[in-house]
Amino acid sequence: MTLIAGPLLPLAALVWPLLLAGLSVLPAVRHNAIRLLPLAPLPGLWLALSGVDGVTSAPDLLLGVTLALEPGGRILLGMTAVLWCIAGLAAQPMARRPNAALFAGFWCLTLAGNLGVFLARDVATFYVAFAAVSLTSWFLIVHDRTAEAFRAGRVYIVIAILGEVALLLGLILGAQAAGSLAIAEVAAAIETPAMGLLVAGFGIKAGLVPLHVWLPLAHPAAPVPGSAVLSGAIVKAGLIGLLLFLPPVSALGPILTGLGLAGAFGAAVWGLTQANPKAVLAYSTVSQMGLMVMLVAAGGATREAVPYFAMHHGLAKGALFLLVGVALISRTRWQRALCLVLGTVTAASVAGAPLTGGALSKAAVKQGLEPWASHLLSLSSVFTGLLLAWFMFRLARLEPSGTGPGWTARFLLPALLAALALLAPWALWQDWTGLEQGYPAKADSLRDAFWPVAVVVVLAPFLARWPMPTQPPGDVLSALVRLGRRIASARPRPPGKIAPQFRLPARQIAPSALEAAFGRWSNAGTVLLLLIPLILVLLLV
Amino acid sequence: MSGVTLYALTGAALVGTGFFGLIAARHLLRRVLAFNLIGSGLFVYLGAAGARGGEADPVPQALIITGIVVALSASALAVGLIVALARARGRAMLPEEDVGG
Amino acid sequence: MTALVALLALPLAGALAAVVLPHGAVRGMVPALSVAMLAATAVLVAGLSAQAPTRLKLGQWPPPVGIVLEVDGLAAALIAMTALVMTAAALAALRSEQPAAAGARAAFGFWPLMLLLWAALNAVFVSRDLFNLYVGLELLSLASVGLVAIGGKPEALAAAMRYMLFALVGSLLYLAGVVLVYAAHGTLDIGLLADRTPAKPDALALALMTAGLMAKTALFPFHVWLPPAHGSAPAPASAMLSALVPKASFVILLRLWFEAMPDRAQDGALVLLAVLGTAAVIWGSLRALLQTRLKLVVAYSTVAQIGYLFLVFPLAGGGSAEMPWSAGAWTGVLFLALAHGLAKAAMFLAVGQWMAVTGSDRLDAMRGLATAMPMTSFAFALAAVTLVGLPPSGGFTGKYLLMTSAFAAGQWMWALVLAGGGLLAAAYLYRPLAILFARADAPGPATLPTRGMQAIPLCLAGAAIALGIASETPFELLSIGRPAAAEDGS
Amino acid sequence: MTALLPLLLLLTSLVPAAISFFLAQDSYGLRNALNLGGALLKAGLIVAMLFAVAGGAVYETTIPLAPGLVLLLKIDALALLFVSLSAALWLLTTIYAIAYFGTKPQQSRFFGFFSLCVFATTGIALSGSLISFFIFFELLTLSTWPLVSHKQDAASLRAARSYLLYALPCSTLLLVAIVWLESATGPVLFDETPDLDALDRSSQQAIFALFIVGVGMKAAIVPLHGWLPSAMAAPAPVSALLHAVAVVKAGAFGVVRVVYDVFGVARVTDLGVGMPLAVLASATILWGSIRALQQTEIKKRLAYSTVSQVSCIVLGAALASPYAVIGGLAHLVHQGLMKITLFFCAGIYDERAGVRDIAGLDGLGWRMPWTSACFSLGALGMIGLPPLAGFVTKIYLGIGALQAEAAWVLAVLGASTLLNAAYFLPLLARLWFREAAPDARGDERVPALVVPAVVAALAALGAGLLAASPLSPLGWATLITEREYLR
Repeated sequence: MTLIAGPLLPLAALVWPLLLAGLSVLPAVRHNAIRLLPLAPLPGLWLALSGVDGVTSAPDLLLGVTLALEPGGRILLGMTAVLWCIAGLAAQPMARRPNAALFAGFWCLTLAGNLGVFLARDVATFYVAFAAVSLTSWFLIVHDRTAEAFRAGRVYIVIAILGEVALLLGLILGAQAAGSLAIAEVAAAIETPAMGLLVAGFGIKAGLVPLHVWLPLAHPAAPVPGSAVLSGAIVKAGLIGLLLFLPPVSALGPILTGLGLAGAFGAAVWGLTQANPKAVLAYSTVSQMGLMVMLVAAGGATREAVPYFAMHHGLAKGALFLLVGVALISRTRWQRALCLVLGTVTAASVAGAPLTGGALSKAAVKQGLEPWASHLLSLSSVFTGLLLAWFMFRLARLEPSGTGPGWTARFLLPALLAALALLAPWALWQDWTGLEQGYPAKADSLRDAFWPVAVVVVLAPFLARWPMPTQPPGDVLSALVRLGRRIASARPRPPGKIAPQFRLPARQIAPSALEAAFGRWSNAGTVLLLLIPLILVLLLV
Repeated sequence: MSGVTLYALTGAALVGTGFFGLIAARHLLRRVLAFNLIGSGLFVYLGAAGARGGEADPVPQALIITGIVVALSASALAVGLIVALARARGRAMLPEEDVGG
Repeated sequence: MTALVALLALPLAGALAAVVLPHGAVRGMVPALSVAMLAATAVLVAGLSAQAPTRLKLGQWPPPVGIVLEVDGLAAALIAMTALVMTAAALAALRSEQPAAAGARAAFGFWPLMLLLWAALNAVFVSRDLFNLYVGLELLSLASVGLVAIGGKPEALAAAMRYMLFALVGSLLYLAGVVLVYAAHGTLDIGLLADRTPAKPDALALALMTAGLMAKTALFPFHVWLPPAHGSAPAPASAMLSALVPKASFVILLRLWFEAMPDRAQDGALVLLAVLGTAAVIWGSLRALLQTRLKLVVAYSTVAQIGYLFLVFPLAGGGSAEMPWSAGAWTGVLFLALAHGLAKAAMFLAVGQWMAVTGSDRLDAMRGLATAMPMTSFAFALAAVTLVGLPPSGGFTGKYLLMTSAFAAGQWMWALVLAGGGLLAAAYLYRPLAILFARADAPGPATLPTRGMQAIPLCLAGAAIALGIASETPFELLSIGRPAAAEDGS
Repeated sequence: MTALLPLLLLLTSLVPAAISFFLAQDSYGLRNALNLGGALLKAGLIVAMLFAVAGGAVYETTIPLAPGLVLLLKIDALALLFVSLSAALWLLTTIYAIAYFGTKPQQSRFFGFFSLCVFATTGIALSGSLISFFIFFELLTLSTWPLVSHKQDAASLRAARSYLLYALPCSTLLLVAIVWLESATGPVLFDETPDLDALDRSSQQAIFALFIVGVGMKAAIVPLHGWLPSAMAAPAPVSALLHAVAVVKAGAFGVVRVVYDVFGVARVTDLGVGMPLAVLASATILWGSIRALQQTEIKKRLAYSTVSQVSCIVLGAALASPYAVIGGLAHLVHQGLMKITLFFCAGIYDERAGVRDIAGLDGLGWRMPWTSACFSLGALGMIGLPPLAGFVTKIYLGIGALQAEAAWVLAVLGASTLLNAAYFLPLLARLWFREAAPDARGDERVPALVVPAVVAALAALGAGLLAASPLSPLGWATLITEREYLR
């Protein structure tokens, strides 16, 4: 009986963060636990970069753990690892905040789950990882212990658990249909109802409309590094789920397309009503994830390229969130200027400005997309651009709250992420599209990428001049919040009658008067004498 | 009507009377007397039963004598009890039957 | 053989000696006598061969003239149970000062009456002659009445008198039946009656004897004399009366219906007996629920438990004889009788000790006694387990056998009676138990009985449990000389 | 020797019980040594047997009572699953109880009846025949009563009374069922399914119903669950015993025996009684959770959660498809581990912090980190969150439900997960995220209380993490199912 077969590295990539999580509760480590965070994703990063390949299986763990990595997973794994690593660095200033150890511990747990969803190749492991990433991230959200953090956390946990249940039931149905726990077979055998449950589970995580309601609350509520990983990496768990399980041709395809588009545009519009730049970013995430869901549903080469698209979005979104954190401590004009420049560049990339990583990722997914869809994609770039322009305005107006040492160091982190977002797509272009390196620089692709930006540049001043009315984050939420409140605070009710009281109606049945009548000898004697003929008769018949 | 039948009928009559007294009477002493009546009636009947076929059957005699002894001792104990009860309660009756009269 | 004689002669001689000897000497004699009786019982049971019951023709006279004593499994088992209960009661009476405290007459009367009772019981168990049984029965009644009256209190005297009336009439009815039988068949030996040529008066005779024995067994509705009698006797006496005396008349009923005149047993009559038994179970239990004096609770539970015994008639008698289930019913009911005897004696002895401590047998006076006297309380609990019929206990084995045969016979209503009766028993025994084990609000009593004293009821209750745990030996014992009417067809 | 093993297993609990009764209150050392020794010895015996039985060995002892009343003790895989659970938890609970009672009065009585309970449970596990099962089942009923009423205050006595009030009628019905059955088939042994064709269909169904009522009461199946929450008046170790080691487990185990060894899957399906039972179990699962949601007392809430959790085992048995069986059997162990953790912790909160109500948990997490961590693990496991033991069961039950073509069960599982989350997560939130009341106290200075909780929690975690390994509860359940029920 082999304990572990295949390469050890994938398993190590998951176990290492867990070890660090365990380590961070030790009294000796507790006070410097935050220092461990950058180290946690390193094995995962190494796994993504190194060519380590093949299937790892640990038959004794869970229901038999199987881990493997194919291109889509690898690129997302790499992005996730990088983002977590840099976010971990960005989290260093939190070291002296209260409950740092708790934050570190759950950070590592979430990370392990997040890496796990990309590696898992059996249903049980995938479910474990998915549950880990979605439930433990609750601690990242509520870490600041503010009222709105708790509110967001409550909404999040309720919806997340609903998602878990849907996911579990879907996986069970799938596993039963496939007669196996291997994801590949489940994906091949799964039927539409089960897939519907899975889509619900994944959609919640991926912020798919209308399951996204938690996201605009939760992402801003978390500390900046938390928001970065939530919005950049963790949402991708839902995406990989769709990529793994959604059959190439599914009855759900049109629905997903519709919901995705609704999210892509609706969230972009609603985001314009947000004052808090982090909330704006959150809505941009909803919008971007909507796009990706739509692309997954489109299938074919587009679907193949979605990881490539997601990688860029993750890096860029991480950069923007970290940038908000930096802007909060930027006091000098230079610092603020640098922030705005970096923000604009990254935003432009997300909007798909020519020659940026964003443009490449959009170009990559556009091939194999029907014309109407690719036009919609370009149109969505306009909305994204406007939303991010609005984000830049809000960022520019952001009042620096605290100061912190090492502004430069902290500025370099989003800068690094932004650079990766801009350049990494170039590096991977040929592997992922099979087109020659020069393609993005071609005239028509430039034009294709340019006109949305142009429109944005034209419209942005109007947006700045006449902003949309401000709205609180969270749109279709109030009903859910009430539900969440009710569930979270079980009102005391008078306990029902537990045990019936013990009352035999003996007093009615066995009155002493009757007993006394029996007791009177004359009666008893008469009965006795009457009994004789009775018995006699019975004996003779 | 042979003597045997006469014996038997007498016995039956005694038993009947005895049972009536035993049930009707409330004074305990009467009941003891009724009890003895029944006993005597049974013994008479038994004696008659022993006289089947002319020749004397020893067994009934033995039984009757034993029975009389037993009945005597029973009566003795009963009377003793009645006396004790009468001393304790003032009347030779069972409490539940001691109503008025 | 000698053992059998000893079992009859020793207690008689002891009774006479107890009358003449001074009190101290009697107190010395009783334990020795008990030991001797136990030894004799052991010899008797050991000597009982599985094939044939031991028979003893007095003076070598053959019946019908001579009198036959016969020890079958049933007799042996009951004799053994009697020996155990009697010994325990005797020890308890020796150690407790209760009889002496009740006055000179009590101290004087207790031992002779007790030994007389013992002799009478053994005589009834082994006699095979209807008239002999009558004598034994009468002796039994007189001794019991004496034991009830021994307290000397007015209610005790009244109770004794009431008991006396039932007993006398009962034995008279029985005697009437005997006379009829003799008139019809010229013999009273059960063995000879079994293969007699049926005659007309048989039915009347059986009816008379049954009615009389019902009155003596305190079957509902003739139970009313029992609770006051057992309730007002001194505890050791109550133990004997409740555990043993009803069994004697019940044994005679068995002998009549299963050995002497099984051919007479008509289903209607058998069902009537069982119906009265059912009524006894229900009524006795309900009454027990209402009592506020512990002794009365226990006494009424005897009324209920006697009811079970009469379920044997439709299951093992008459038309259902020679059926595969009748053996089970027969043995089961005897298990119930034995278990009830042991458990009930244990209960009364425990109650006696509590009364000695608290000075009353009111239920509320017993609050929290379990802390002060854990052993007796535990004994009471074990006895309750047997009476309720929970495993592992003799009561359970008996119920199981009876219920199985009831279902097998398709007469499931008797099984329900057994089940429901168990629940009722649990209900009325729960109250004393809950009170015993409740927290004592007053400090525990100053003087407690010695551990040895407390151990007596525990031993009896333990025996009742052991009867269920090691039920194979008693089962085999009981199947020795089982009447053909209760033999399974296979 | 092998014939003696079952007896030895019984004696390891019986002897400490018997001696404990006669020990004076102040002979702590001897009493503790006795009970611990017994528990350790038993655990050792079981570990020694595990591999032999996994290899197919079967130990058997027969004690004839009356004809038709044969006390048959048999250690097969299923028996060993249950007995090893109860033995392991007995060891933990003994340690816990010794620390819990410290120098409180009437310990001889407590430990006596406590070991007696475990003795009865072991007997139930080892019973190879219906009648021996019933004998030990009743013994359990009786030996539990003094434990429930241990505190001797009004509440405890009421609780104990309601316990008997439920237990005795139900066990009477159980006896009726057994007698009815055996009067037709003769003594029923578990290893060959009896032939019930002597009985007509409707009486077979009636007997099944009687059986379910009889054993279901101990498994706290609605509407026979009322005694369990009120039994919370008992001390914490007793609750642990009731909920994890002995009583409800015996009930669930009984259901398994009845369905698989008395009637057999084929007959249950043929009689069409499996699905009604499944429905009943599902109703219990939901009702228990809903009632739990309404409780404000920690132990009450846990009690109702037991009501709902134990029915998962029943559900598995009722569905009677391979995966459902495995899931149910595994849950027998999983639920035990998780629930005993929770009760240990609840007891610690009560003892060390004087906290009984949920409201009192505010901020305790940081004052009592170990306890609260264990409590959280147990709660999350109950919700069925991976990788704790609970989720394994859910997956297997779900697949099993589909195998049995009862897809509606999935909805039940989902709903129960949500309800579990709804009544457990607020507790965790209070523990970790509320501010403690200014006058709040609480410490963990008694390691003997905390260590058992930690061990149990880790076991619950391990049972999930290593589910696929052959010696895990799941692996063992699979072994049983393959060996016994898929023949």
